[in-house]
Amino acid sequence: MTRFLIRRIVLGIVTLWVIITLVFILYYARPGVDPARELAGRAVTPQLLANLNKEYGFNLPVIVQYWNYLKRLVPWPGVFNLGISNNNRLPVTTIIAQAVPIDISLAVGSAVIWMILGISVGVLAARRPRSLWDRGATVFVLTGVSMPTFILGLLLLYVLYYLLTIHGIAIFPKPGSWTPFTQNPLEWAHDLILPWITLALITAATYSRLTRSSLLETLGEDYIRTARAKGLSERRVVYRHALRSSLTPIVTQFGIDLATVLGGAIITESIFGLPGLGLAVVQAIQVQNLPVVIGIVLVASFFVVAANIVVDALYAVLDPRVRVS
Amino acid sequence: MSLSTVEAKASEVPAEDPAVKGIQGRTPLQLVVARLRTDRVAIISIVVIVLIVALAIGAPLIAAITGHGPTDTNVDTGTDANGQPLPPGSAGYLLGTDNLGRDILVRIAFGARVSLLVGVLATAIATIVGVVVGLFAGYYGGWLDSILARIMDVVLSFPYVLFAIVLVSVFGSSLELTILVIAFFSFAAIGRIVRGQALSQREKEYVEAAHSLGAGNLRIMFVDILPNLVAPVIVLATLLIPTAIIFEATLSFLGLGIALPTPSWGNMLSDAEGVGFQAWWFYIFPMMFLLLTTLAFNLLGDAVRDALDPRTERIFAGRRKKKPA
Amino acid sequence: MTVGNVLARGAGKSPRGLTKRMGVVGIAALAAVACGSASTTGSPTASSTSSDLFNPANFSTSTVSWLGANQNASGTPVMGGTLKVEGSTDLSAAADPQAEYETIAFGLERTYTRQLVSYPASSNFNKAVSLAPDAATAMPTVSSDGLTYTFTLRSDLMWNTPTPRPVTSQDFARGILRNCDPTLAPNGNPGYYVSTIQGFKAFCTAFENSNPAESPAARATIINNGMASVAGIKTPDASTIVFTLTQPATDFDSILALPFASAAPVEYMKYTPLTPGNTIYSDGPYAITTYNVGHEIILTRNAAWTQSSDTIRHQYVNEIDVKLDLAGSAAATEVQQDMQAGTADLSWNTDVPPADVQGLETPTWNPQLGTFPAPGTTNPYLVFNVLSPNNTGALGNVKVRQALEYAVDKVALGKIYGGATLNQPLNQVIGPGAEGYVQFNDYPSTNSQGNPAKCKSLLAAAGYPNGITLKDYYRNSGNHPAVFQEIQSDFQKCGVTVVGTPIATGYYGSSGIGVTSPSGLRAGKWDITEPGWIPDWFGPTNGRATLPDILDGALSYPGSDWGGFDDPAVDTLVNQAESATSISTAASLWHQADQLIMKDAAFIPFQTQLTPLFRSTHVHNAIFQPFSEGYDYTQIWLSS
Amino acid sequence: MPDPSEDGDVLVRAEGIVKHFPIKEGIFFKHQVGSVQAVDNVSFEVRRGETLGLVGETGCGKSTLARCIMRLFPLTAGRLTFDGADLSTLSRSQMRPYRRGMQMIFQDPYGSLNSRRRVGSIIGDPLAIHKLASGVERRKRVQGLMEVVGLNPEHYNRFPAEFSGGQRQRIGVARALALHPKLIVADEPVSALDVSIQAQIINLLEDLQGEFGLTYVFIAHDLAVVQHVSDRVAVMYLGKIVEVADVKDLYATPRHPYTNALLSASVVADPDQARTRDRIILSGDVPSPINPPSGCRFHTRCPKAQPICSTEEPLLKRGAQDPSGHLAACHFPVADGEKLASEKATILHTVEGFLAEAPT
Repeated sequence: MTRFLIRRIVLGIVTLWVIITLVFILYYARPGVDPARELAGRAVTPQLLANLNKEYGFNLPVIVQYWNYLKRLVPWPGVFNLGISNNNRLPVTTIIAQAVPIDISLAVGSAVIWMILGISVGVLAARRPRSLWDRGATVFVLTGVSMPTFILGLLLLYVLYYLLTIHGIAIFPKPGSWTPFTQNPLEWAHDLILPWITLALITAATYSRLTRSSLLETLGEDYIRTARAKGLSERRVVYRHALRSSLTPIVTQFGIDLATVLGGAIITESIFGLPGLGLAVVQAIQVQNLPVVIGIVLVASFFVVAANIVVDALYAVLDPRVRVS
Repeated sequence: MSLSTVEAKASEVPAEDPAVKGIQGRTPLQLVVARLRTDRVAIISIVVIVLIVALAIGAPLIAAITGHGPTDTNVDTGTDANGQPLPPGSAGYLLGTDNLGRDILVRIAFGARVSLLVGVLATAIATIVGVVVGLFAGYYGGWLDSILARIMDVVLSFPYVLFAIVLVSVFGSSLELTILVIAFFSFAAIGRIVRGQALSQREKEYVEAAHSLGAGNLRIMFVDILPNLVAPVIVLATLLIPTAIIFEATLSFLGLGIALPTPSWGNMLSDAEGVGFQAWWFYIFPMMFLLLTTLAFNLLGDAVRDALDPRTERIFAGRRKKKPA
Repeated sequence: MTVGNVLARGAGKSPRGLTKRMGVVGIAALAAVACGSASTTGSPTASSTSSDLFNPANFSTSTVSWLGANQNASGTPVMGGTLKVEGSTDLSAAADPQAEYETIAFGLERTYTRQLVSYPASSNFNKAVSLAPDAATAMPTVSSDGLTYTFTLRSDLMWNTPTPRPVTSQDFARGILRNCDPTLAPNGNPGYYVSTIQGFKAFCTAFENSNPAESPAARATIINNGMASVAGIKTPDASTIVFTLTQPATDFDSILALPFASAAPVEYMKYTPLTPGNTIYSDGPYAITTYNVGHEIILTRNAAWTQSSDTIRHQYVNEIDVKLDLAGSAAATEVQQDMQAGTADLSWNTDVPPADVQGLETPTWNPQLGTFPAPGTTNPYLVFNVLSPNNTGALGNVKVRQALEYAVDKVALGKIYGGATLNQPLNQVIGPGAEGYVQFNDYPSTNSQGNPAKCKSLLAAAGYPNGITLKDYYRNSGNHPAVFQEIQSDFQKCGVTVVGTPIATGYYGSSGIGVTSPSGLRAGKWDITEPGWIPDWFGPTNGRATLPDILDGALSYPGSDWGGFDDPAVDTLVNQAESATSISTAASLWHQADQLIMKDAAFIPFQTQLTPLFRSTHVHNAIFQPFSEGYDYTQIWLSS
Repeated sequence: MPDPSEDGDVLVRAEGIVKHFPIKEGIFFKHQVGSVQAVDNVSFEVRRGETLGLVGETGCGKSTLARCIMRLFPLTAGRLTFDGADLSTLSRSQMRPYRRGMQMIFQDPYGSLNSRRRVGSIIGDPLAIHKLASGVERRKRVQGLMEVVGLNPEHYNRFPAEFSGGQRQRIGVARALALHPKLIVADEPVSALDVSIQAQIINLLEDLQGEFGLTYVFIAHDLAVVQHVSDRVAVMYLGKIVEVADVKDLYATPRHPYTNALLSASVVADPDQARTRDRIILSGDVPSPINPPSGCRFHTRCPKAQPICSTEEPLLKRGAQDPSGHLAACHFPVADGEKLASEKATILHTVEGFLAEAPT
């Protein structure tokens, strides 16, 4: 198990390193790129370029720049440094720290909804394969899979916010509303309800599909037949025995999805104006604010890579066969 | 024993299994087609797809009939005094106009070209690359497999929407780049499946048989193993098309996909967002077409999967969702 | 090329239009109101014709009823309350008066900075652009040769330092010298002082080359030395400051009224500029007490300020809250709805969104809406890269450029910005209300909708019967993509293919279209582009802030002469205008330059715009300040 | 050791063939921690026109040895000559011309035929690979081959799934015949088939041998089948050939205790013989080829084992009373008429077997 974990962690670090290097090449070492020029802002003077090159070391050999770039990413207090936003000179870490609570709120709320929704639809479908329930579930799944996030988000905004509001029924908050949980939990939930629904509906489809197929497979196994033969109620068989053991693939998917949202739900945040990592990165890209873009890309990648490791570890705990391979 | 007895024996042989006669002459393809023909959902999906293809092909015709080119701005006649879009039905604009007075119907028709082109081409590239990479990794194994599988793992654990945005922001948006970016983030999904299948296929005796006949590695990979992977690859590819279409629409929606003024359903919605919900027609029609297309492809993909081999479901249930959150 | 050259004449000055309010709005009901006035009392050269509705010279409260209606100035001012301002963007330079260079910042800076002279608050446009003493006791004493300006400071100006202390003439000198600190956002502001004040150029060059980012102490030494050594800025005592100019400048007062010339306390020498958390000290009626970068700025009453010390500003509201973080493309809608609901009072940076146009046309909302002129603003405009080698150097051929002048449908472009009520076609560089404005049109077309046939025939006559292909760099946000597509469509009708490249707004002006030498333009990465220009100040002496920056070929790179246009005749006229001793002479020289440029067709102007502003019903005494293109926060009082 | 004087008639000569499969381990950088010694220092020869049977329990290395002969993978050590050419170290592409001379028939008639390809193209594969025929010519030859092996040539365009097991094995045979090889290695060609079909295939192979002058290496674990088809038989145990002899000698007078045990376990058609013969029940499992017993590999299970058996490896040699060509690798060969009393040995060697296996 330790070996397995070490292996996964080192692979994760390699993945991060690849991403970090790609980002470096894209932004600092790509042929024709002139980072000082992009940093210089609106009035470029040769002197300013020279100063910037000196200050940021853009005139050093690429390999030295790369080394300096890597050095400050060592996760150690006092060393770790994502730089300063070109926009407002805030440390990028501060910008990220301000945005992350929004992503956590988004992730937690929507994850609860998509897990409950996804798994229950999947169970319904699996318990009566080829029934009306199952067909309904299939429609749900296929619609969810076919629905681009921004369409669902815009539709929800149009119908539940815009149409209702212009008819004087202002139930749902306007886009851009955000209340910290610590300030008012009810307001917090109220402000996030539409983004949660958007993320959850889109994501739940995958879980229904996973639950259905996984549960169907488990229900066909011998020990379930034994359980049935023992005279256990169907409820008990499904919920206590089968469901538990068919959750393994769901756990895997869950970890990755959660990490993706934590790293910034780009579309959802853009549509609902939530100042999380996703919106921050889109805005930073629009104004070519490189330190922020790079910082968020790295953080988001870290979430995904870390989630992959956790998921693999969990998987190995749940299913010992994995360790062998 | 003489040759005559061999012949005599040969004539007896079919008697070993009389049932064999029943499926004579039906190739796997014929079987799939036959099964699809009985699937109502598949037929409807195909009809929808054919209609959208017809719309795409007939786009210049629609432009000619309406007299509105896809990029002709008609701000003078196509918008009201304040420069706002006209609703459906006004002044010869069947589905209304956009913020530059362009005919939404014409732009949707030309947008279908982009969607289909991106969907099909990106999928084709991803499939070819994925198959080649997966085959090489799975067939050769060893260090080549380690490297290729690792690369695919890294690509799959990228926060891909984020990375796509970064890539496009660095290189500038264009149709070609959009297709390449989508293909890049999709090939690993196919590659991984193909690798897994190739890993198991290469242990089969027929591979050894081919080897013993003197077949080279390339011949074994592409003549012997590849036909055995066609079913999962076809299904995955069919399901990748709508994913690629959504991906393109998402990039375009963020202003990072198809370059203006070429219409794409995604950048039409992006334009719509700049106008506001009161121009509902500017939202609803591109949404409708986008959703219809992705749904049709997903339904068809599911049907093809069932027709090819119902048992493959497990593979796709766990397939990575390629949809931005 | 030396740095001194680079800085000459405000070369690097940023078009404020890059971040200003750029509207998509239309208020049809307003169309009929503005006609009838033919007053010519304003700018001496301003012409007024019946079609010249957007000329501020034609505006006055007595004839344009909505100006007064929107102002809501009746009643006795109420003290107290919180003025809530909402928007979607932060300041760009940590509220530092020497670094901020955006209209939104200019508006806010009025609450916590004071200048030697400033603009009074008035709903009469001509009054609002005429300077009055602010930190100085009176307008300056100017020597007979026009080269020496002497100001006497008020004695009752105080800094809100922990122990309040008077603002001194040294503080003003320090403030002006800080403009050359290269650590500050590299804007063009030093240029105004470099080109006018004696000895400033050498100081600036040395400062630029010093790279003082490394230590605040080094910066303090440089500035202290400058205060002693720059010949053109002398502070004989704490309340006197004397400027000596290199040549006469009729607009020197206007240059000193810019926030860049605000006083800077000695505390600013202790820190690295632009670092979040630096205290910004106030000598105005309000002080920044909370600055949550990216989210919120809260200003509260400055206890060290007294009404008796300030003839321009007031301190009616207790607090000004600026919310900066409304996000997404729906931000404008949100702000508008909040103002309509009364939960916000003013918009920070967003426009009245088109979604609400219909609602606004009803009488209920009309009193809360005003539209205001932005004189001399030309936003956007099309500039040709005259050095481009593409199409065998076609754009270097004046005949080709003249042909393309006929291609653009200016009415259609106006519609992108909200239609005819807010936009009037413009056919010259200097817009109505700016110094040297005289209406003329060298390339007329019916209703200003363009003449593709004429364009085509002229193009053929110039040797391009099969058209040309042009590369267009356009910004990727706001109305810019729509403008690009309209231009593309218009040019297509003339047989010209336009291929666009979107450029991230943040680096449009630097590595986008900005080049550091003519060779950059000769590389031909772009042929046409659509920047915008807003002069840094308005009024009868803003020629320097308009035309030279856009199209003076004598300027060194980088500059805002994006397209590399260079006509020695124009340069001579500009030099003469800048050093003219009388305003009327200067105005006529500017006009001549304008005519030359249009003859050369270096530039396709599109339109003159009005700025639409909305306010909540609580807002009283909403007085438009042309300088910041917004309501003057220091005049507003709130009803509950 | 084979007698070099008989060389002229030898088609395949294997000398000291070794095939070890490495076992690799490691978190990131794999290093070899051991190896599966599937075939270890095996020498034998196959004479032209004969059928050499190869028997042994599952996992004894017969199939690996077959693949060594076919050179389907590189040899760890040893020298392999085929028709006078040294194939031991040839690369994959260098091997290609020799493959025309040697072909293989596989055990699994399902797995060895590519289910996604048509029968015609499967049988035509060798012709295509070696560029011997294409188009109509290929089709003609394939259909000819189909006739030869007793398939209906009209079924040219069918998929393997449309045939029964026996028919499929005929397809495999036709494919092997396509190049007119000298040698056919048949790896348990009938073990996956019904008994009734087995006979048809064996008869077919025998007929073809006569017709085309083929040499067979015939692998099976069924001693009766081997006895029926083979001219000579080699017995394998744990990667070694322990005994090789003409078929009659081997079945009449098995010298190696393992051969005795195998024969005693096989189903014997003659009930009298069955009654009179003792069954030797071997104790324990086959030891792991990863860590094979020292000395004689069979000593852990051998009823006749002595201390020397665990220290010294017996050579394959002819017994004094045996005809030339009857070789056995045993320190204590079974004498004519000797009965192997198994009971005592069973207990003893179970313990030893346990000890031998423990370290793995």
